[in-house]
Amino acid sequence: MNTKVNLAGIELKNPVMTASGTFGSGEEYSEMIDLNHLGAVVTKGVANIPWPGNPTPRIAETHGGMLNAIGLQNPGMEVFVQRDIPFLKQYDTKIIVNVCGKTTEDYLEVVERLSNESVDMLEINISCPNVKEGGIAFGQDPKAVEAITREVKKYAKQPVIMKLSPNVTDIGEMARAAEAGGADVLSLINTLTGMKIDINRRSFAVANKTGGLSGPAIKPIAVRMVYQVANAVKIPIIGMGGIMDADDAIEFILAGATAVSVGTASFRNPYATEEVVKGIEAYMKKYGVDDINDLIGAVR
Amino acid sequence: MNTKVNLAGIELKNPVMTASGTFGSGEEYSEMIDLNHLGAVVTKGVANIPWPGNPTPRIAETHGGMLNAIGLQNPGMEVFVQRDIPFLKQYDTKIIVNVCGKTTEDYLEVVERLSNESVDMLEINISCPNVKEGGIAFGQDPKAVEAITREVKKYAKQPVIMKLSPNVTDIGEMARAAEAGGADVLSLINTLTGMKIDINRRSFAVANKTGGLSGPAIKPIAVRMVYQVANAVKIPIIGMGGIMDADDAIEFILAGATAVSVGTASFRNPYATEEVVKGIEAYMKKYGVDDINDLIGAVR
Amino acid sequence: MAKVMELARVASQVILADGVYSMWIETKKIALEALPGQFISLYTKDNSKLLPRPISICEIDREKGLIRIVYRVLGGGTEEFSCYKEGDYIEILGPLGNGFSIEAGAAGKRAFIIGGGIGIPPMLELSKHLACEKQIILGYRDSIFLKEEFSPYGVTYVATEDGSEGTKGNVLDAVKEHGLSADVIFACGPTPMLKAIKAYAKENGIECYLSMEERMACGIGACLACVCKSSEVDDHSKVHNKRVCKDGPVFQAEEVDF
Amino acid sequence: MAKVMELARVASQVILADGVYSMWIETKKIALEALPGQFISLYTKDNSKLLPRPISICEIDREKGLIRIVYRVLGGGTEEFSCYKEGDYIEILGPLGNGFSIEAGAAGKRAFIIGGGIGIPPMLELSKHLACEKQIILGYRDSIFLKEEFSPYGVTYVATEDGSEGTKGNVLDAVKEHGLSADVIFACGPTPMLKAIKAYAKENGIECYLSMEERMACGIGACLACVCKSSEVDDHSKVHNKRVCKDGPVFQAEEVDF
Ligand SMILES: Cc1cc2nc3c(=O)[nH]c(=O)nc-3n(C[C@H](O)[C@H](O)[C@H](O)COP(=O)(O)OP(=O)(O)OC[C@H]3O[C@@H](n4cnc5c(N)ncnc54)[C@H](O)[C@@H]3O)c2cc1C
Ligand SMILES: Cc1cc2nc3c(=O)[nH]c(=O)nc-3n(C[C@H](O)[C@H](O)[C@H](O)COP(=O)(O)OP(=O)(O)OC[C@H]3O[C@@H](n4cnc5c(N)ncnc54)[C@H](O)[C@@H]3O)c2cc1C
Ligand SMILES: Cc1cc2nc3c(=O)[nH]c(=O)nc-3n(C[C@H](O)[C@H](O)[C@H](O)COP(=O)(O)O)c2cc1C
Ligand SMILES: Cc1cc2nc3c(=O)[nH]c(=O)nc-3n(C[C@H](O)[C@H](O)[C@H](O)COP(=O)(O)O)c2cc1C
Ligand code: FES
Ligand code: FES
Repeated sequence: MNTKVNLAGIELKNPVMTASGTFGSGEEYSEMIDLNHLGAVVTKGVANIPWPGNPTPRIAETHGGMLNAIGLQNPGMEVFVQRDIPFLKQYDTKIIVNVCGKTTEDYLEVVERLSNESVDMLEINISCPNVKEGGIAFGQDPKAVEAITREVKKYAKQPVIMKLSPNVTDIGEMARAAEAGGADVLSLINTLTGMKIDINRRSFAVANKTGGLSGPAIKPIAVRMVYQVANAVKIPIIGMGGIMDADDAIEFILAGATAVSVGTASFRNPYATEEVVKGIEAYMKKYGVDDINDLIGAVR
Repeated sequence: MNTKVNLAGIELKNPVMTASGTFGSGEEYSEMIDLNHLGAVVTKGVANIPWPGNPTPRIAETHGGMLNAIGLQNPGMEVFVQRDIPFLKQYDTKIIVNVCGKTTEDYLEVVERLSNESVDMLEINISCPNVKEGGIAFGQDPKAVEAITREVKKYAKQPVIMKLSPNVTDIGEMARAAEAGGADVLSLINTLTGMKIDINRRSFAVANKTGGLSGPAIKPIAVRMVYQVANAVKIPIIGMGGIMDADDAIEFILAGATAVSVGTASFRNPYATEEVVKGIEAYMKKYGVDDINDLIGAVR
Repeated sequence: MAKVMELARVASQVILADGVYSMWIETKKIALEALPGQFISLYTKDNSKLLPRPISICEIDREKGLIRIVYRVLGGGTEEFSCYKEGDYIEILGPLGNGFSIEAGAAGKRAFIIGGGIGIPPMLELSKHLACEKQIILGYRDSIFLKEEFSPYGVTYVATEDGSEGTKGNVLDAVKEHGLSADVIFACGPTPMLKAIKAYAKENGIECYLSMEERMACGIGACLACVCKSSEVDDHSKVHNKRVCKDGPVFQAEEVDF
Repeated sequence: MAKVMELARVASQVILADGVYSMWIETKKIALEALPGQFISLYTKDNSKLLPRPISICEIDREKGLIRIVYRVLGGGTEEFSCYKEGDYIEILGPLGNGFSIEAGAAGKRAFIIGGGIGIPPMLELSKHLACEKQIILGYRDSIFLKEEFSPYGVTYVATEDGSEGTKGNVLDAVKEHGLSADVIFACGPTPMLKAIKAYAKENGIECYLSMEERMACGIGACLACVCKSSEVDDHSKVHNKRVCKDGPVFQAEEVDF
């Protein structure tokens, strides 16, 4: 039974990765699960300098989901390179660094800094709805998507994943723009912009007013977008948005995703990522699927 | 205690209405609730001629929501005028007719046919994601939104509500376009385009492949859009999307909605609409709010 | 026949066969009004699931104010119900749909009462109400349930897919094997079975009533989710789409276009 | 101290005061490792709620493998927990956070152990572990709970907002009224109380430990939801944001920037 998948020349032992921002750089979860079992660890967004993030409360629960407005708090690339990469290198899994920035130059600085580090791929977050300059401005305009992709590709030594925003009229258009700019892989979806109001205090539930909606509530939107993008581009897709278990992961794969990321699920169940890996194998066994690649985009 | 709200000169006894397509023309639910208690009944979409709708399965359950691809099955305006308007006239509630069409002419035909009927307002659905021509093409382009609004306003004798699609990059832009076209009121949100795949049968869960996502799962997106639109236009807003109880309704009102529509909730609880009316009154009592209009847009 | 939503008490629950449960529910109003062939909507406590689970009424005890349902665990909703014990509460809406025509099975007639798999339960209450001669034909995939409970009401024939009991094959194979005939058919079961029964009834010129299934949202006729293709123009939308929840679930075979 | 997720059995549950519940939970591993001041995450059965409910450990019975929590019903999650009975199962993750420094309350010292409202429970287990002289000061809005259970460990003072018992006012009013003094303070409660205690400790040059609260998602330090402003640069992100779930919930008062 083959569970290996290939993303732009990088072979993952299985298609299961962590969704950026939900798994830190893996250290905290490594107490509870074996990172060696994951296809890849995708880190929290890394910027050129430390970012303090937003005021609290940063999160709020919603029906079947959650809002977050962490605001990309991160220690910046130097600490990341010195502390987090060596930590992740201990494990037999791929390292994908999520990159954030306020300006094109910010992104390029991080991409350059990482170019000679042991990083397998870069995921460029142009879709964070929680910081004014945190990418979403890039991610909602096809010309900007193409332009930043092209710039990043000039500097990147590793394959480049462009992470798309679902807060758009036509995700297919954004996907084609990224592909035209030279993206090797696409990942989708980032969170949907949402809001919750506390009616008793008559105030916003997260200090930032709006936050990004994630969790199983958004899965149908994410599956639809993965399906739509799979029909729009030729490059591989990493699917995410509300994956709670292996069944959800398989749904994304059947819709056209080559790999999947598990995010919010880890908050509900810290073992979720590992369980998805096992569950995919069980599904393949049950239905006699020899190669996971046969499932990718199998429902059309 | 005043619960009356005013929508473009039409006074509703309370801000609670039914969401189009979830309540038929009221007959079925009238067995279980008293339509006299509702601010308004918004009917299922009415076209110029009968529409057969989509093949089954037309719906699928999702986490905290549902997908529907009914495809706007409806008996057409003649049957509607002869059967459903007289039925609704028996009640002391406002009648809002939801209008659908494939071309601008279709919409105008219905609007004209209704111009001398006892209908209080028209809600123009330019945002149905489930039929190719069912409006969403109009609803995702600001120029088209403005143009169709302007046309409808030429023919309409009643105040016109434009119902906006959430499947857009910038809902504020669409709202401003509708306002520029002369819309009297806006209603939002319609459903978000989603998809569900049955991994055991490896097929789409709804025959139409995609369906519209509704229910509490989408509430944070809807609240955010209502807030955003309230900041973008001066005309009143009817808020909807996942309202399950009075607390949810108040959340929309605090975000800027003058009235609210209860949709999917009626499937979970046929008494939902009436309970929302009572619950809003209880909230006002608890917090000593004398006039519901003081709550509209009160969180900023 | 007013529909009501009730928070009803579970009176008892037992398992009948692998994955098949039988639950008696105390209802104030639904039991008083329910007819054979009608169904109820059940709602989960898990709020992540919004839609009703439609389940046929298997038996009605008007005096004690009880209804019985028999259901198979299929997904998360029925799984949740299967964990309920006496004294638990469950939200139900009913009675829903039209039910079978009792007059069609008047004394003097000879009827087939056909149930396939999880379509068997509603035929039990129906069997009690029909005055005619009843030939009861039950089709199972493998494990048998409810069979003995039908015996008081007529001769009971069984068909199993694997041949482990009765006729190997489907319900129509059993009809053939035993050389049965009838003036009227009442049937509930999987769509392929209903389609075959419709063809059989037409061929033999037999009056025929079929109970249909479709995904539902409102369960009361308002949302147009649960339509089936109908040969006549429907009353509601005038487009050959009858609503299973309101115009059905029981249709005359000729009404339905498979 | 490995964290684990367990499907744990509810050993008992009683109501202590209006809306305040006490639950003993059987855990295989968490009881063995837990320290005073640590907390656990509880998960609802209702799948529409995804996030953990962090609740402090109130007592630990290592031998019997039990932990106790005392909580107030606030919203849907705690409401669900309050319905559990002996024999029900609940998913929990723990032990989480750092806990109080036992050494800081070594023999010979004189401590204030201060709990405010639903911040009182974790102080009970702590009281058992500190070797120092313990002056226990409990602040309530109105109804009193857990008070007697503190008596074995030290002199107990009470403050109530409405003055219905003990000092009318807050915990620091009680300190003043009774003319108390201490070398070290351990406190848990609402933020305004903690802020006031920090100021009091600074004024009087007293060593002070505060247990903080914040909304949480992961509960283990990975998501950066639960930060509080810290005076020093934090270890994780180097931006003056310490994680309540991992670097806390207990902080030295000087670490925290209110
Ligand atoms: C009129 C009617 C009467 C029925 N009577 C019985 C009965 O007596 N005993 C019995 O075991 N089953 C009966 N069914 C089927 C029963 O409704 C489904 O098995 C049940 O809804 C599955 O729910 P779930 O949560 O376990 O499955 P899931 O697959 O998790 O359900 C997901 C959604 O699909 C719907 N759904 C799934 N299967 C069906 C189906 N076959 N028909 C309609 N909706 C479905 C569910 O209601 C739910 O909304 C009947 C269906 C209808 C329409
Ligand atoms: C470290 C720590 C220890 C705690 N110990 C206790 C305790 O021993 N006893 C007790 O009664 N309460 C304690 N709390 C508060 C408790 O977590 C909340 O009351 C509880 O989560 C409310 O959940 P709910 O579903 O009832 O409310 P809801 O308001 O419906 O919860 C919605 C969301 O907000 C979160 N939330 C709401 N209030 C709080 C809060 N005050 N702090 C953190 N998250 C919150 C919930 O966890 C959930 O994710 C503690 C909080 C923290 C952070
Ligand atoms: C708390 C939190 C923090 C996140 N931080 C990031 C981030 O730093 N960079 C990024 O690209 N996406 C970030 N995301 C988005 C997730 O990676 C993912 O795209 C989204 O949550 C949808 O997946 P899920 O529903 O499985 O969580 C974050 C999501 C959450 C919930
Ligand atoms: C079954 C169903 C049918 C619908 N039909 C229509 C329709 O005919 N016209 C329309 O404008 N909106 C239609 N809608 C959208 C709703 O009116 C509403 O905008 C949406 O469902 C969000 O609200 P809710 O989450 O409360 O259901 C339909 C929704 C559902 C679930
Ligand atoms: S389920 Fe709504 S019409 Fe039948
Ligand atoms: S809750 Fe995730 S870091 Fe504390």
